[in-house]
Amino acid sequence: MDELIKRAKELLEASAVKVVIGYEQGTGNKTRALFVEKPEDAGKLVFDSRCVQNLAAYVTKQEVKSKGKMAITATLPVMRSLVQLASEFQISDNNLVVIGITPDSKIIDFKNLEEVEAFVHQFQIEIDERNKEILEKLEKMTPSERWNFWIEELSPCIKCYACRAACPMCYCSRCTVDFNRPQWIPVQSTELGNLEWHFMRAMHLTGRCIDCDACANACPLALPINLLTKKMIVDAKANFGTYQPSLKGENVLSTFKPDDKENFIQ
Amino acid sequence: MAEFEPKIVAFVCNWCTYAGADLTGTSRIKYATNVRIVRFPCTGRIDYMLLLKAFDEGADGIIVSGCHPNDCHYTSGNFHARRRWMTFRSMCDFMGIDTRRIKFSWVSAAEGAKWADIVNTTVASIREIGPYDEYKKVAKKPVKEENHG
Amino acid sequence: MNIERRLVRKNSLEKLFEILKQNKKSVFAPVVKNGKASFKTVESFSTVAEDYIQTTQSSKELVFPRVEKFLDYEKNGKDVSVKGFDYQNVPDTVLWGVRPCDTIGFGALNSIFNWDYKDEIYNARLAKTTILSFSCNKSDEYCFCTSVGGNPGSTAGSDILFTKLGADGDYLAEVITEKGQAIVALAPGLFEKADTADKEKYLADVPVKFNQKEISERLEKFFKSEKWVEASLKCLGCGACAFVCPTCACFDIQDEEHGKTGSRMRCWDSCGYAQFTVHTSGHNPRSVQSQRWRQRIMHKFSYMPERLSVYGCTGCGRCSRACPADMNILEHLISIQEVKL
Amino acid sequence: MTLGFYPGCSLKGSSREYAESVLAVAKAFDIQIQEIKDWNCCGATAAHSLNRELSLALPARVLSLAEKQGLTEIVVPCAACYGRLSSTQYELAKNPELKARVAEINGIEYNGTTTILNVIQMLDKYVTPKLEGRVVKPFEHKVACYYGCYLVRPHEVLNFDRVEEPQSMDSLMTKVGATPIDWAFKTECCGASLSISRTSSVGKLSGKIVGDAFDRGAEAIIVACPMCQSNLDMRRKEINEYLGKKIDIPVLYVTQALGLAIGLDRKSLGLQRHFVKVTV
Amino acid sequence: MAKIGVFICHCGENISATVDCAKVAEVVGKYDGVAISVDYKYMCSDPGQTLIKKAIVEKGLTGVVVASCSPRMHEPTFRKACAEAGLNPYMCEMANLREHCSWVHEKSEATTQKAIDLVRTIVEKVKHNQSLNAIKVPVTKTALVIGGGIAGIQASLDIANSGHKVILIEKDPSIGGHMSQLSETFPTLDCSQCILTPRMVEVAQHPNIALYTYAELESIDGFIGNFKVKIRKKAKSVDEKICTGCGLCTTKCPNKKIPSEFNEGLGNRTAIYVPFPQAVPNKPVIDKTLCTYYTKGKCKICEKFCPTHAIKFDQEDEIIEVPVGAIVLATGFTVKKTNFFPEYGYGKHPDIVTGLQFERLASASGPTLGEIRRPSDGKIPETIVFVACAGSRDEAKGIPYCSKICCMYTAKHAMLYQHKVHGGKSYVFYMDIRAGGKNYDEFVRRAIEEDGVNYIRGRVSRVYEKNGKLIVKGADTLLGATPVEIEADMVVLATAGVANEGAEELAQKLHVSYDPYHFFAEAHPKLKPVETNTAGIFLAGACQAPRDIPESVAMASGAAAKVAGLFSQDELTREPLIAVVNRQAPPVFSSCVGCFLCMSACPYHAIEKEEIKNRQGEVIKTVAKVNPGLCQGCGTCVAFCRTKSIDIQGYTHEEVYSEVMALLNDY
Repeated sequence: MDELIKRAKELLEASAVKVVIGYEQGTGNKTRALFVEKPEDAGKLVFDSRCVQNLAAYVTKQEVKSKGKMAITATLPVMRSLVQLASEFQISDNNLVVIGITPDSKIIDFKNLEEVEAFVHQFQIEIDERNKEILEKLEKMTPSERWNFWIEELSPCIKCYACRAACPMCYCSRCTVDFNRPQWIPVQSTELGNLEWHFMRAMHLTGRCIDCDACANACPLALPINLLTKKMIVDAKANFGTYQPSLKGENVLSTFKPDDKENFIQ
Repeated sequence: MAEFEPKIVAFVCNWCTYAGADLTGTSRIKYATNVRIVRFPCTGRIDYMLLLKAFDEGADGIIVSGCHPNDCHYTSGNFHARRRWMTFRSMCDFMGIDTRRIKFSWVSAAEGAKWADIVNTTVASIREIGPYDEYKKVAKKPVKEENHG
Repeated sequence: MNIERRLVRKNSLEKLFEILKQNKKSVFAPVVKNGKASFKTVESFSTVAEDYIQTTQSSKELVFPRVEKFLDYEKNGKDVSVKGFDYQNVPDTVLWGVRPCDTIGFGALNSIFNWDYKDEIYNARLAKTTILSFSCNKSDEYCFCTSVGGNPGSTAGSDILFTKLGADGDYLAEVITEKGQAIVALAPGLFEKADTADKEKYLADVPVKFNQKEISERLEKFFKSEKWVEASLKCLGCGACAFVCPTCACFDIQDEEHGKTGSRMRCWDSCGYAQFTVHTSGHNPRSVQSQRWRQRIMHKFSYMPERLSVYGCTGCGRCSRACPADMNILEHLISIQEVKL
Repeated sequence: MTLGFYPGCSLKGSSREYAESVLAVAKAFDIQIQEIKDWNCCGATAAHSLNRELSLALPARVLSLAEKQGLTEIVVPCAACYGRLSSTQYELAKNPELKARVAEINGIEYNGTTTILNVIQMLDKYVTPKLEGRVVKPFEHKVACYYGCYLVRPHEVLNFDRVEEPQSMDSLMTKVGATPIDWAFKTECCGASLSISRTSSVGKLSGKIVGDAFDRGAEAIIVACPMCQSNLDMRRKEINEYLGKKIDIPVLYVTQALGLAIGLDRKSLGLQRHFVKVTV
Repeated sequence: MAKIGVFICHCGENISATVDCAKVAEVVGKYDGVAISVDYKYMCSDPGQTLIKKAIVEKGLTGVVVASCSPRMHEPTFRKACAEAGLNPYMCEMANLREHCSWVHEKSEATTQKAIDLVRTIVEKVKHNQSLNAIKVPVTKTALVIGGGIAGIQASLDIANSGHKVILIEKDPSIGGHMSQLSETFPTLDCSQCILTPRMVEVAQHPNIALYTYAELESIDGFIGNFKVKIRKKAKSVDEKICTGCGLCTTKCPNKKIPSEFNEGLGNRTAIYVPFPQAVPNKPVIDKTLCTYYTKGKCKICEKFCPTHAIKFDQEDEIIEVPVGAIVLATGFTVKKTNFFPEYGYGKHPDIVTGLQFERLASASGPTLGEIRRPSDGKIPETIVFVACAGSRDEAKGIPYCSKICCMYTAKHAMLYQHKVHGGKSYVFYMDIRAGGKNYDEFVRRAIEEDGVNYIRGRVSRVYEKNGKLIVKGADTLLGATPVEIEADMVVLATAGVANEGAEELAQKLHVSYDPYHFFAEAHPKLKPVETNTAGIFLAGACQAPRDIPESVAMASGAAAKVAGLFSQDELTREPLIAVVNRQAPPVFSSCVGCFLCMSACPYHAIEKEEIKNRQGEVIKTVAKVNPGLCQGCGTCVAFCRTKSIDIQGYTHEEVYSEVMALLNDY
C-alpha cells in the first residue's frame, strides 16, 4: 500500500498525470473510489480485499476525463476492462497510466496498454465454482422453470440502472433503453420491461464482459444479474474459442469464422 | 372452440429467402397461411430485439431465414447473423424463452419447395406446442399486481 | 384529535394482522429476501420481517407505484375511446411496519402531488391507506432523522405508531388519527388501556449531525461552488438513490401502443440520469453529473423548503446504503456545513 | 506398451518368416505384442468380390474381438488384411445401418474404435524414434522398395503415403543404411490373386518388377506384403523364364532388412525360409 | 398526418382468384392515415399506373402502397410511376399479395385475412418511410489494368479507344503474357506472335495508355469511381529514357547460364536481359537476384559497354500513387510444374515436358528455332506421347475442375509435331475430348483423321525411363481397358492450369472474393461474369478460370465495355438504401460513441472514423461515418450498433419495427 501511495505521489509530483484514481476508506466499512489530484492527498489511498468496485467505469466519465491525463490503480478485472475499452477506442496510452496490482497484491508498472494486455493474457477468465454450480443448476431446469425463475428474480428490479452505471463497458452516451423511436425496451419496470432490459444488457456485453461482477455488486436489490453475462462468457468460450479482451478488438459478435459450428439452423 | 391458429412471423433476407418464397409462389406450391413475411436486405440486418418484439406482440412462432453460408449477397452478412443467432438463441434458452418457437434456416432463391416445407413444419410444430401464453401473460400486462393497480 | 395511548401485547400483533386480513385489507409489509428487507403485499404474518433497521426501498410505491397506469385507449378507425383510471378498485390497504422516517416522507409526497394540481390517483391511493408504523429501537451510521426534524419515535404521518417496550416487551400503540381509530375498532380487545408508559428510553439514539436550516441558507450561496464536482466525481449516475428515496417523486409519462389499443402510464424517473433533462434540441442544461448531484441536494434542501415549505429528506439514509459508489448524503451535508463561504 | 497383432492366414502359413521377423523386431524394441485371440480370416481377396456383407462381417469380427480384448491399436503386417480391415472400418463408419447389421451377423458389438497400423506405420511410430544408435550392421545395399497394390490403395480409405509414388519404405530403408533406387514398379501389381490359377501371368507381372529392379542395380527387393513376397520369391522360376535370364536378388520383408541392420540373428528373422537364397 | 394511398391489384385472376381484393381494399380503407384504398385488375398496366398517379395528385398522397406481385418484380415500375406524379419514389412500397399469398394459399377467409395483414404492415411501414434521394459519387475516368497478357492488352486498348485514360501494369519486364510464348494458335494455326505483337506495340504507343512494366500493385484504397492505388515500379537498373535498346549489354553480360522464364527453362538468358526479341518495351532490365554485381559486389561490365550510359545500379523501387475510377484484373494463370506428378516422371527426366514448354520447342522464336527436338540430347523424337488431363479433373490431385484449354492445345501440339516431324508417331491419352467452340471439333478431327495422331482414351498410370526410352503405361478404355505400353522418345504433359502464386493475397488486397482454387470469383456466374463483388473492379481472362485466347479477349472487351459504361457518366447514381450514422445538434453531435465494432463487422470496409472538431479545431469526439460509395446496404452494422446510432435507409428501425407491430396487432 505504501508503494501504491509512493507511485501516486511520484506521478503527481512529476505531473505525469493530473489525477490518480484509486480507493479510499468509505462509510460502513466499505471502500470507494478516490480521485487524488494533489501529491499530499495520496496518503488517503488504501488497497485491500474490499476494493472490488471496478474503477475502469470512471475512465470514460466526462468529468473525470476533463481533469486531464489520469493514472488508475488497476486490479486484474480493471486491467481487463481497460484493455477492452482500449480495443473500443475509448482510452489510449495518451490519456492513461496504469498502476497494476497483481492478484497477489504486488504493484506492477506498465509502459503501455500492450504490456497490460500481455499481463492480462496470462490469466484465463474463469467462472468461479459457486456461480458455475448455479449455472449448471439453472441449465438443468426446464425452460419454463427457468422462465419463472427469471421473472421472479427480476421482478424487484426498479430499473435504477446501477448495473449499467457500474459497468465499465456500459459507457454509451445513449443506451438502447434511452432510444425511443422506436421504444425498443419498455421504460417501465414491469416483468417484460425488466426481462428485456436484462436480456439486452447481457447481449450487449457478450464478448465484452470481463466478469468483474460490478453489475451485481452495484444492484441495490442484490439481483443475480451477473449470471446472464457469465452464461454468455461460458457460451462464447465454447462456441468461439479463447475468451480474452484483446487490443485487436475482435469482438465475438463483430467477427465470425466461416466454419462456426451450430446445430439448429435448418 | 376453433383449432388454434398460430401466428408466425418470418424475418427473411431479400436476396435468398424472400426470393425463394417468391419462387414458392411462382411454382404454385401451397403452404399454411399462418406465416407473415417481413423483408430485410440481409440476415445481417435482423436485430434480435425484433424477434423479442414479435413475441411481445403475440407471435407464437418465428422463422428467421437467409442465404446459405457463402452465398450471402453481401458476402458475410449471414455469417455475422449466424453468430448473433447462436448467442441470441442460447440467451433465450437461458432465460427460459421457448427456443422451439424460433426456427432458423437457410433457404436459397432456388429452394421454393424448402420454404414451403419450413413454413409447414413450423406451423405444425407450433400448433402442437400450442399458443405462447407464458410469454403473452407477461407481455400484454403493462402493470404488475404488486403495484395495486 | 389528541393521541390515544394503548397497550398491545406482543403476541396480539399476529391477531391484529389476521383481523385485518379478515376485513379484506391488503397488507403491505416488509419481507426479507436475499438479505434485503422490502415492502410486499403479504398474506401471512409469519412472512413479515421483524428485525430490520430499514427497508431497501421506501414504502412510497404503495401510493406512487413504479408504474402507474393512467388510462387505456382504443382507436377505432379514425376515432378513439378512452378508459380512465379505475378509482373503485384501489385496494383498501394497511401499510404495516414502516419507520417514522417513511411516514414523515408522505408529508413531502403530499405537498408534491398537491401543491398545484391535485393528483387524484395519488390521493385516492393515500386515502385508502392506513399507516401502522413502528418506531425504531436501533439505528445505523446512515440514519440522521433527527438532523432533519424527525426522530425514531415520531408520530408524524402515522395513523398508529407502535413502539416496542424493551427487547421482549409489549407494544405501546399511539393511535393518532381516525383511520387509526377505525383499526382499533376492528379489534378493540387487542388495544388495552395503557398506563403512562414512557417510550423514549426504548427508542434508538440518533445524534443530530447538522443544522438543517443552516444548510438551506448556505445552499443558496453555494450554487456555483467547486465542491459539487469534487463531491460527485465518484457518482456513477444511476437512479438508485432516487428510487429508494421516500420523497423523490420525479416521473416520466410513457405511452405503450399495441396497434389500435394502448395505455398511458407514469413511470419513476431520476434526476441522476444523464438523459433526464435533455432537450429535443440536444441541449442538456445539466450536462454533467455534478450538476445532477447538485440538483438532488438543492431540490431536497433548498427548492422544496422554499416552494413547498417541507424538506425533501427524512434522514432514512436509504440513498447512502443503496449507492454503489458510496455517495453518502450525510457526509456531503456535513461537509457543506463545514465549507467556508 | 501393448500392441494388438493380427497375423492373418499367410503369416501363419506360407509367410511365417514375416511373422517371425515382425515379432523379433518388436521384441528388440520391447513392444509387447498380443495376438488377437480367436481371430478369423479377413476374407481377402475372394470375399469382397462375392458377398459384400460377408466381406465386411469377417474383418469386423476381428476388430470387435480386438475391442473386446482391450486392444486399442493393432498391427496388421499383411497388406491385404490391412486393406480389408481398414476398408471395413471405413465403410461401417459411413453407414450406421450396415454397422448394426454386421454386429448382428457377428453377434458381437462393434464400435470401430481400433487404430489399425500396417507394418511400416508400426515401425515409423514405435521403432524409428528409437533407431538412433541401434543400427550395428548398416544394411548397405541398393534396394528396390516394392509396395505393391494393397499397401497404399485405396487412398481415401487408408490415406497412407502417396498412391503413385510412395516414400515411406524408402525413407525407412535409408535410415538403416540402404540406398533405395528410383524405379518404376513400386506399386505395380505382382499378380497375387493369379498365383495359383494363372502362374504364367504371375511370371509376366512379377517378372517386370524383378527385371526393372535388377536392371536398375537393386541388390535386394524390400516388401511389406506376404503375397508380394511369395510371388517375387517363390515364383522366381517362372519370372526368370519370362525374363529369359537368371536373376537371383533376394526379396526381404522390411522387418527382415531392419532386423539384420540392428544385428538380430538370421534365424530369428526366418531368412532361411526363402526360396531365393538371401545373400545380402 | 399521413395520407397513404393503397392500390390492390387483382393481377388478372392471379390474386383475385384466392383473395377477396374488394374486401382488402375496404378494410384497409378504414385504417388511420389511409386516404384512398382501391382495387383494380392490372395495377402495372397503363391505366393502373395512371390511377395511382391521379390519386397522388388529387389526394396529395404522402405515401403509396401497391399490393400486387413481388417487389422484386415491379417495385421499380411503381416507384417510377410515383416519381412521375411528384411523389418521392421511396415513399412507394409494395405488399406481396401474389407470390407470398394468392399463389401459395387456397381461396379462403384466412387467405384474405393474410392479404389484409400484409397490406396493413406495408401501410404502417410507409407511414415511417422518409423521402430519399439517389446517391451521387464522382468518377475518376482513368482505369487501372493489372496484367499485360492478351486480356490486359485487349482491355487496355478497348478502354483507351473509347477515349479514356488507362494505366497498364505488368509484373514482368515485357507485356505479352502467355500468348507471346505460344507457337501457333488453335484452331487456325496462325502464328501467335504475328497476331499479338502488333497489339503490344499499339499499347506502347497509344496516347491514352500509360504502360508500367516490371511494376506491381502495392496497395489500394477507396471505392468505385474513386480508387487510390499505389504502384510499385521495381528498379530496372536501366534508365529507359536513355537506353536505346541496342542490346549490347545483354551480349556482354558474363552471367549467361540463367534459365529463361520466357522459354520455360529450355533456353538461357543473361542477368541483364530482354525477355524475348519482340518484347515491349524492348529495353533490358537487370535481374538483381542473379546479377553478379548485386550478388557479389563487382562486375558492372554492362555499365562499361553501354554506349549511352543508361545502366543505373543505384536505381531504387519507385512507388507512385494514382487515382483511378475502375480496375480490370487480368493477371492470368500458370500451369502446374515439377513433381506435382511423380508417377509421370516430370522433373525426373528432361524429355518429359509441359505443354507450355512444348510451345517453346515448337515456336520459331524458341530455343530450337521451331524444330521439335528433345531437351536431353536434341534428338528429334520419333515417338511422342501427349497426356491430356495431367492433373485436371483429378480429385486426388486436388484439381477437380477441367483446365479447358488442354484438349485443344494438345491436338494442336500433336498436329504441329506431325507437320514438323514427318513419319513421326504421336499418341494422345485423353479422358474426353472437350472441343466445344467454333471450328474446334473440326480441328481435333483433322488432327486424328488427316494428321494421323493416335488418340487413346485412357489415363496414363506412369511414365518411366528404361534404356533411353520413356515407357508410358496406360490403358485403352475403348479396347476393353487393355493395358497399353508405349516406348516414347518424349512425353508432353498437359498439366493443369492453376491460379497464379499470390492470387489469394491480391484478391484480399482488392477485397475481391475468390474460389477454393484461388481463381477470382465473378459477381454472378451467369449474369455478371466480368464483375466482381467489389463495385468498380472487373475481371478479364484466365485469372477468373482457365480460358483460351478468344474467350479471354471477349471477356476483356466485356470488362472494357463495363468500364467505358462506368466512365460514360460524370457522377455515379446509386440506390440510397445505405447505412447512415446519425448526427445530432451539439453538444452531442451523434449518439455514436465510437467503439467502432461496426468497422470490423462491415464486409465492405465502408465505415470510417470521423473526427468532430470544435471551432478551435480540437477533436471533441470521434464517431463512425459510412462511406456512401462503399456501403452496399446490408445493414449488418445496424443490427450490431448498441446505441442504435446507425440506421439503414429503406429498412430503418422505425420502419421494420412498425412492420412487426402491424403484423401482430389489429388496427
